[in-house]
Amino acid sequence: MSVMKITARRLIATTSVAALAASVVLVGGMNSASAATAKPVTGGTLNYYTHAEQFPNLDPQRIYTGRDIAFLSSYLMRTLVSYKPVPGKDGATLVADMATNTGVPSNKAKTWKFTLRPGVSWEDGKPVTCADVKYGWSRTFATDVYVEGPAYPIAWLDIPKDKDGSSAYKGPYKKTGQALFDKSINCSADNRTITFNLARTVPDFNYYLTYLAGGPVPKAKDTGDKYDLRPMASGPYMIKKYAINDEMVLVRNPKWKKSSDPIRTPYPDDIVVTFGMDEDVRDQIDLEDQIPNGINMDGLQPSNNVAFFEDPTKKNRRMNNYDPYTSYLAANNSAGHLDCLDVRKAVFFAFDNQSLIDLSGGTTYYGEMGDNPVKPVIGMDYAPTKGNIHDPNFKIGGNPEYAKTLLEKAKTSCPDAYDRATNPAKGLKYYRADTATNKKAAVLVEAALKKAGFVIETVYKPSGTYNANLETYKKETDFLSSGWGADWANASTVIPELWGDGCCNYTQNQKTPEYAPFIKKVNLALVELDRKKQAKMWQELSQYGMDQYWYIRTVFGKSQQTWGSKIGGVYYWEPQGSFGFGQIYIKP
Amino acid sequence: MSKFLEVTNLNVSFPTEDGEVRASNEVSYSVGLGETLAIVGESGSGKSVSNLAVMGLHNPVRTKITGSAVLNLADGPVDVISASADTVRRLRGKSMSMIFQDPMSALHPFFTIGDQIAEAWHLYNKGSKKDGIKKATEMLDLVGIPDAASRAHDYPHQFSGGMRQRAMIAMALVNNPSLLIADEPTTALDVTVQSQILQLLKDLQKEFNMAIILITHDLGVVAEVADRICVMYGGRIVEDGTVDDIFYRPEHPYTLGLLNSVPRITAGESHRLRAIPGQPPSLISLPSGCAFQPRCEYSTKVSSGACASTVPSLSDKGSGHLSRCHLDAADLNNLVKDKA
Amino acid sequence: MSEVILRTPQQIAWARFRRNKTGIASAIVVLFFLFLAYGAPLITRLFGLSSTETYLDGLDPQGMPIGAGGGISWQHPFGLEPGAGRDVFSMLLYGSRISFSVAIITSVASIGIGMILGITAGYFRGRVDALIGRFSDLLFAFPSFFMIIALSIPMVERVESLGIVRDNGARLTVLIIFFVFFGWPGFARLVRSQAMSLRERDFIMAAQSQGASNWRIITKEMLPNLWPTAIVFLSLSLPGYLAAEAVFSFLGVGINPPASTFGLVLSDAIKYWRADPAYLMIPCAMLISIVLALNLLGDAVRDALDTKSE
Amino acid sequence: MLTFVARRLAYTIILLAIVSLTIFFIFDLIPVDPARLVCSKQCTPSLVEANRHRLGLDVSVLEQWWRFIVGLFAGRTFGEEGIAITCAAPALGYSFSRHECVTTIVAEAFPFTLSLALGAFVLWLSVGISLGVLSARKKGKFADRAASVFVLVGTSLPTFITGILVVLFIVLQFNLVNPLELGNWHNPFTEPLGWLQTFFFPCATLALAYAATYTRFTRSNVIETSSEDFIRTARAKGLTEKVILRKHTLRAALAPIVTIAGLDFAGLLGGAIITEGIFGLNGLGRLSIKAVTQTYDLPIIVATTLIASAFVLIMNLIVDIAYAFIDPRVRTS
Repeated sequence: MSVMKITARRLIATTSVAALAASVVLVGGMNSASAATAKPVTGGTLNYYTHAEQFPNLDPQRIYTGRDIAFLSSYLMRTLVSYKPVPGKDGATLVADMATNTGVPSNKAKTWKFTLRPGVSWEDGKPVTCADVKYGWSRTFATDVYVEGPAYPIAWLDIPKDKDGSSAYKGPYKKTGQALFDKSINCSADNRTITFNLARTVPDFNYYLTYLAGGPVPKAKDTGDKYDLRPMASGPYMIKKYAINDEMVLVRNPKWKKSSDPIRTPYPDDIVVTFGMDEDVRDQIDLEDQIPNGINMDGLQPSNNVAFFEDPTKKNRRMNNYDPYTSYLAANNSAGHLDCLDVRKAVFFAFDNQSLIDLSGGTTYYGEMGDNPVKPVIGMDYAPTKGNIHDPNFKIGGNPEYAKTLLEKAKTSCPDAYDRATNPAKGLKYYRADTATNKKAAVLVEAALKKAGFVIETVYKPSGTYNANLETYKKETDFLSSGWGADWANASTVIPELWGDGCCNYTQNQKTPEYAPFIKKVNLALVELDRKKQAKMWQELSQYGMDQYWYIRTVFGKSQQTWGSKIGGVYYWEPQGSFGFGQIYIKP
Repeated sequence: MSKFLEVTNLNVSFPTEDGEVRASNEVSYSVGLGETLAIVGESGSGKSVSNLAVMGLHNPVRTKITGSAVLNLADGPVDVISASADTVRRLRGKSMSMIFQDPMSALHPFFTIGDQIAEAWHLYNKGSKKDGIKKATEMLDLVGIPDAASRAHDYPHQFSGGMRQRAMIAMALVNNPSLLIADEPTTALDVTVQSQILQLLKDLQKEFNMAIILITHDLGVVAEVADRICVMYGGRIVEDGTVDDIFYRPEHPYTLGLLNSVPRITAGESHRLRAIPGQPPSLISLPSGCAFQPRCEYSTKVSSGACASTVPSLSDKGSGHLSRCHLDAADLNNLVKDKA
Repeated sequence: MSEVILRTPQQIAWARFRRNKTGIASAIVVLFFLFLAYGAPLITRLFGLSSTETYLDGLDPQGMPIGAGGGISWQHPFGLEPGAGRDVFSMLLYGSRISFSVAIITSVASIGIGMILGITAGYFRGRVDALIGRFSDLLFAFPSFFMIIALSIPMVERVESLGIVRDNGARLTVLIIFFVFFGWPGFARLVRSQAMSLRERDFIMAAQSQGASNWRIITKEMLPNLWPTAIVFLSLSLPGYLAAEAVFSFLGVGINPPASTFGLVLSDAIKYWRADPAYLMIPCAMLISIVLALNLLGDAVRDALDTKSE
Repeated sequence: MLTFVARRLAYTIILLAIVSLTIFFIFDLIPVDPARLVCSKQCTPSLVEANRHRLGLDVSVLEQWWRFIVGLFAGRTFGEEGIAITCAAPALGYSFSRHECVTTIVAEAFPFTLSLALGAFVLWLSVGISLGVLSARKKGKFADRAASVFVLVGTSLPTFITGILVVLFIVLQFNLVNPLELGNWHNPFTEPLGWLQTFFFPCATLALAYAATYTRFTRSNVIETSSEDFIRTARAKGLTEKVILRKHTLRAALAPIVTIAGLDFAGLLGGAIITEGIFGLNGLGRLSIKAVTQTYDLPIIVATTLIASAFVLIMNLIVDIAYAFIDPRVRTS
């Protein structure tokens, strides 16, 4: 029902949940719709429908979610480099898009060079130039205007930092430090070749260019804050109408030329996205195939999955895959909280994971217990860890007895933490957003932990302001649940972000003695040019953190997609964790 | 010759959860054109109820009415009790009219005085809206409202109490009815205004040659204007006679009691006001005998306890003076004298 | 002399109420629900149930209750909650206790405040009246429904920081404070107009002329004449506040788990309506029954006390 | 009459000023910092400060309020030079989460709310009054009993339950509406059928509870008025029952309904939160509730709250003036 509730279907409730690119390994026997062997047909109107009121963002420098990158880069905006639009492992291969190749690194991957393809143009017919790309990159630095979106350019480009850690360049509007920025990106005289000068070695730099944030924006058309409503198109379609809460209509972009675009195959004539669908209405459309030329952008509500996925007559209208995301529960390792390995372990073993997974739809649809913040779909950086869910004492329904023995140990090993965890006057605090799903999950968590002798209280925080207050909450709560997906197929976009000095370290582990050796190794891994060696390092780092029980629980999530009977060419685009939108067509 | 209105054996009762309220029992009276009949009694004696029945203003669902009330109209007699509701409605305003005790609440607060009078006129006369207002102004002028033409556009709340009653009278008389029932027309008014209104009624009666029924609890009001008086008690008429009959030769202990409770300045002699002891009877459970018996100081003087067991009949004690008492007039007079 | 039976207004009202069959029946139903609500701990113990226990054995691997009607059985007369597996019967019993408490406390408090301010305004008039009148004008102008939603969460934090009540206690306190804050002006206006007309009545004038203090006049002369109004208002506002509490907890303002109320259960149930319609219909039916019974009772009370309506 | 209107108008303006100022103070007290809310990537204290300036929160509440009032009449500019955004008068603020002037957003939402409110208003008034009159005339008879059952059901079914049941078991069950069209805006003048498709069920749901209340209210008012002396007078004049009912009884009995109906309607113009939410109508209610629960978009919250209050106050004024037209006692005293 559409009555005010957070749209997040999953526990992934934190800030930027990023996309993943990987040479993906499909785990288990999942049914994924294969790309149709029939010949695609041009024409028709393709409908999408979603419960969301709008796209989170359309401004390229703000977009950070896999599905939206997949959607918008397939239809609307081109990037220098793209993922290959094919199903399976091959989908994670980089291919040249606006650029003539996937980038030429030099100087130990501290300098990267790209050349623009001739004939690439904006919807107004003006050619896309190096200056446009440079201008696009500069917008990321206007952090006061563009609060969303990835921040890699700020970390990577060779521009000095201010005392508070922010870049000395303040973006194209304030123009503070413009000269510094101009030096870090150079355009050739013909405005076609672009050179990025980085502050450190970034071996996987070109993966970032699959992000729309690494793409061009024409300075003359930049409307600042309002660009999010009407970005300039460089792809095969352009925006005819975009009304929040209502619909988006895409029509063919007459200035787009197939000759300058090696990867896009625009079949439908029009694309209509209907926003703000009631979840029940949306699910009913799928269940009864009411809109044969329509695609559900969200997936079904968990309670409707069984009805759809266990009905053989619907087998050509669905797919179920591991998505790029890992859900996790971070323990607060700071003093006065869960600064005791035995207590953290006790919580880990006490958790009733089975009922929590069942609550969200069961292992078939929601996902299964993970042993790592890095997901197997990422490829070589994942290796199963030892301990945690592989510990003989681990029971998926919870092992309160073992948890009790661990607590007993904690009584002597860390009496303060033990007292906090078991004293009815104190007790552990679990902050969570006050969404309906969370409220239900809290019942299960509280019941399970109480069984093991914990004293726990769920502290509900308003979901609307939850993310904004996360910086405060993470210091006060004992647990914080969130989710994360790799930005591309390298754990460099996972481990430093979640456990190191990146964006989203909710473990509060920085002051623990275990942190110093960890971060030292992370920084070495980041600049390691030997990919295999780097992968080994990430694997060891995963094991290190899991041994500390920095995360009390990780779940490797799955996602489902459903669509109408006249839709053809659907496949799962693994790096984006979403449809491969560009090849979808309407069957006659 | 028959009189204009002849009410015969009228019974009005209201069935309620607690029992039947017998508000009017075997009531008979009559009034001729140019004549004023006063009906006197305490509240709850049945005087208004009977006349509302004549007007056909009782809710037919909640009221049981028997008997007859015949209007002797120019084109023949009509019994308003047995006639259809619509027939009676057509008589209202035209042949018979009524004015009420509280002129404030009896006038619709949202319409101008002129509109309300004109509305009544339009009902039985063809004419433009303007004609209606002209007629209303005429009537207001007639009932003595100064500057009638502009006051016709005023609302009831802008009138004083006396003027409202004048306006009510104007409205009641706009169609020149033959019978006007005035239900306590002066009770809510100041004493000085009271006599003005009564005088007005008298004057208008002459002009229109109407029959007037004046309902009141105030014997003082009656003396000035009435030709005949009916005294009611407990839903029955207990005495019926001319003004002189009632004032100088009362034949019912209740009438006596009423007269004793009215201050008389003209008498010139020392006169003690005396209230009637006790409470009026409940109309649901009337005493089995004479309704006044529980309060009557002479009931013990009647042999064999007839007062408590038998309802006395309304008998003619001579020359149309009727009374409903087991004592005859002479005995009563003696008893009164003894007491004095 | 025939005996005139004089009955007090209370006796008359009671006699009238007793004659009203619907009134009696609805009173019995209301009492029954009140018994269920306030006897919840006892009743659930008799059934061997708990409102916080998760009966996970009764759920299938997708978290749906096993068995017909959302897992209705002798053990769980109203079935199990999908997902978390709590016993719906105990949830609703405990939930109705919260709903009743909110409704009763709110009604009584807003009637109390409305009574005091209404009498003050109507009896003293002048500046006090103007002040109270303006203030209630101001309150009427606020979109109270939305303000409660927008402000309840920050208010909860404020209340918790006082350290007296926490968590659901604080949430309920805030909800009640808001209901009362926006609820009293309605009743105060009613009382004010009645107090103004009472003030002009002879018996009040008489008391004043005998030099009775204002306090005495208000408590001894006016209050007894205002209580029927209060009772009628109470009986009509109870179902209103009961439903209001449900609406707000439905919207996510108000109580949080592990406690549960109708609104909370319903907002959860609509997610499962296709797979488990009983989970939606049972709380719906129970809430409607309670409100219906309360409304019928309110009508009967009003009929008994209101001398105007026949 | 003129002085009456002028006095009421002045009072309304003063109340509007007080209410708006109160709203600014209330939302200022909330322990949520909107400047932090729009600060995620590389958030530093100086950035928070910059945001505060951009959002216009770096001045006192009084100043914020004054700027808002000025903006209402003169328009406003938000953000810094280079990417400044100008909102024309009447400017209600700028939403940085929706990238739109609040006035534009509100103007998009208002037709939904107005349609819903007006549709429901017409439905509940016509149903409520006619049923109320009917049952008053047929007091105690079958029609009256049937109406009283309707009243009971209407008052006992909370709107959110009726709404859910209507959506789940009528609208969805019978596929009454093209699902992609559900909740879409249709111009009632050019596409009346489409408009009905969108608004019939929400209006009916919303009207149900109101209609019940109005039935009860009308019934008791008509019964009470019928026993008034002036109705007896009208009857004594010889007027037919039809005229008495239409002209005399209803005029007096319905006068108080004008006040209540006006205020109820004004309340809905601020947004019917539940109904809009359940039926997916993008009206003011849904807008405001989403601004609170999802984005905490302060300019939208403040604007919608203010609009709702203004509707109540202005409608109060209209109702007072209308009442003065209906009841001469108010007008001339």
